[in-house]
Amino acid sequence: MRIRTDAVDECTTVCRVGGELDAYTAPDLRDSLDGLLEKGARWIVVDLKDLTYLDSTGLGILVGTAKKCRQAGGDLSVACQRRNLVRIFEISGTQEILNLVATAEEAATRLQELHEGCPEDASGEEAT
Amino acid sequence: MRIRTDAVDECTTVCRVGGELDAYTAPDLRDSLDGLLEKGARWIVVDLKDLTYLDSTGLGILVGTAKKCRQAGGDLSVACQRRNLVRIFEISGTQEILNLVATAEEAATRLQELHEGCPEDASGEEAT
Amino acid sequence: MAGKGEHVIEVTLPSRPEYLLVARLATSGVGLRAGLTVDDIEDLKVAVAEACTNVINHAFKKDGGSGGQRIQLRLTAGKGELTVEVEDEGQGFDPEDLKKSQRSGLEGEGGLGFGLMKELTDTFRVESAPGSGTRVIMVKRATR
Amino acid sequence: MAGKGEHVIEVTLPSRPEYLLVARLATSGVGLRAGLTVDDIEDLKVAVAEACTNVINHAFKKDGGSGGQRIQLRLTAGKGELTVEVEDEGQGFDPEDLKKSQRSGLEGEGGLGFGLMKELTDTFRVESAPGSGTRVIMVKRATR
Ligand SMILES: Nc1ncnc2c1ncn2[C@@H]1O[C@H](COP(=O)(O)OP(=O)(O)O)[C@@H](O)[C@H]1O
Ligand SMILES: Nc1ncnc2c1ncn2[C@@H]1O[C@H](COP(=O)(O)OP(=O)(O)O)[C@@H](O)[C@H]1O
Repeated sequence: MRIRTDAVDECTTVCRVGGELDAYTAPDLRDSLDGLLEKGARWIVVDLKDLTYLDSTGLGILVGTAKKCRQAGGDLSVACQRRNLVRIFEISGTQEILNLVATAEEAATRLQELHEGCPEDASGEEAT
Repeated sequence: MRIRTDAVDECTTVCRVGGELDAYTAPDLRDSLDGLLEKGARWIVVDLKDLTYLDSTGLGILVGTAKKCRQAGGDLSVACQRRNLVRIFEISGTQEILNLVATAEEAATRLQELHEGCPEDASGEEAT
Repeated sequence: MAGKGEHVIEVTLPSRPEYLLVARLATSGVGLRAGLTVDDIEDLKVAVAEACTNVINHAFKKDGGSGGQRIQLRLTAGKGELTVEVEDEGQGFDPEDLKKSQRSGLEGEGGLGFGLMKELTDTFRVESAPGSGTRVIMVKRATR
Repeated sequence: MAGKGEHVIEVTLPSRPEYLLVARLATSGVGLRAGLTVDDIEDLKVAVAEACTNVINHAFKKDGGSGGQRIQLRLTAGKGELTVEVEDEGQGFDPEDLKKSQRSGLEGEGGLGFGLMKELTDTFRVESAPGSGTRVIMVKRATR
């Protein structure tokens, strides 16, 4: 699994995840996402364009992170188009809670809509 | 495994082999090459550009076909650049007998050099 | 025992997350030979990984998993279908408990495993009881 | 038994060419986890396939291979090295015969198998005797 994190603007962070996300690689993703939250990120795009494998362990981390984002006053949106992965989101009924869209651009727009204007400070440390 | 056969000119035939060549897929390649020989082909380029796996079973077919080509008055040249496959040719000491070169173009040139001018008939059925 | 024209492939793995990859690769290889489509195989890989992840997460008391804590995978390739059995000799559980605690998987971070296995295969069955290990049996038939 | 920090993965396959793919995939997966490089793994895949192809071609009297004709693959993943044992319960052979008939593999269409296994691994050993099956043991260590 490969993870790369980039700031899109002051409030949105994109986390690109490639390769295979299973119970072996999941702890790395959890650590990365938790690290982002600790640094104050709360509007997070998870771009799964290059992800080839996903199962319930990965879903659990995504759902858990979405909740943490909301608790911190933000939200999370997952970008994924690969048919077999979209199927996993559908079967598990997690599309809504994860704001599932096709591309990272759509995900950023989705978050923009959700927070309607960027809160001034993006470096708070509310998540203790 | 995928096999595609094309005539390059009156006397040279190219056989492109992609995928994995092992004891399971080898019979298909043997049938294809034997079929070419039966139809009178005797100058054969085997292009392994898209081959990802090769072992002694595949080598056996290539060496056997090279001999049949020579018996029919022609020759065979193998085109392969993939490092791990070239290693197999090297270890087995089959580069020379297979006229191993990097590309299909080089293989065609190699055969041209070997037969120095194209024999008029390319449809004989000497291989009985 | 395998029926006529069926081939059995057995894979025994340590109950550790790093070998989920091997379970998926074996499933892919046998799935191809059984005539499943690429999409069928993607589905089945998830179902098999879910069953194996359950062994890793639930079958054994946490104590390292180095020794006898193993996952048994039995793949039976038929014509156009693949049966997978995932078995452990762990602590087992009462499948009735699953029905009672029918909490949606969305509520916690788990509970999706069996749901995915059911949806991603054509036949699905769990055999387990406290103290006697667990066996999940799944069949995937080739679409098309 | 596996030493400390070693993990054993066992794969049992029908002695049939269609399952060579599964042997190679299992080798890849375990090789990755043992820390082998992609090139190491490509080499080891060939070595393992050669040993399995020998079982298919030589271990059993030709009579279909459906029933008990099986290939046992045992992969032991250590830190930066992978040991593979390929075993069959077939008719076996006298390894001394190999030395005598040291014909170059180029002469016939065969005879390359053991040569490739030797060259593509770091340690190589055959144990066999007429009537008692065959076991090939190979170790591949991570380069770099
Ligand atoms: N192999 C197993 N050994 C023991 N208990 C198991 C096993 N597989 C499943 N279970 C039990 O069944 C429950 C439901 O499993 P599952 O639907 O996969 O969700 P989750 O693993 O996220 O809890 C588990 O929480 C566990 O109590
Ligand atoms: N598993 C086996 N069972 C019985 N005989 C074997 C086995 N493996 C190898 N042999 C014997 O050793 C010989 C040499 O094998 P190898 O070097 O792989 O070349 P090839 O398979 O092309 O003959 C075989 O021809 C066979 O007689």
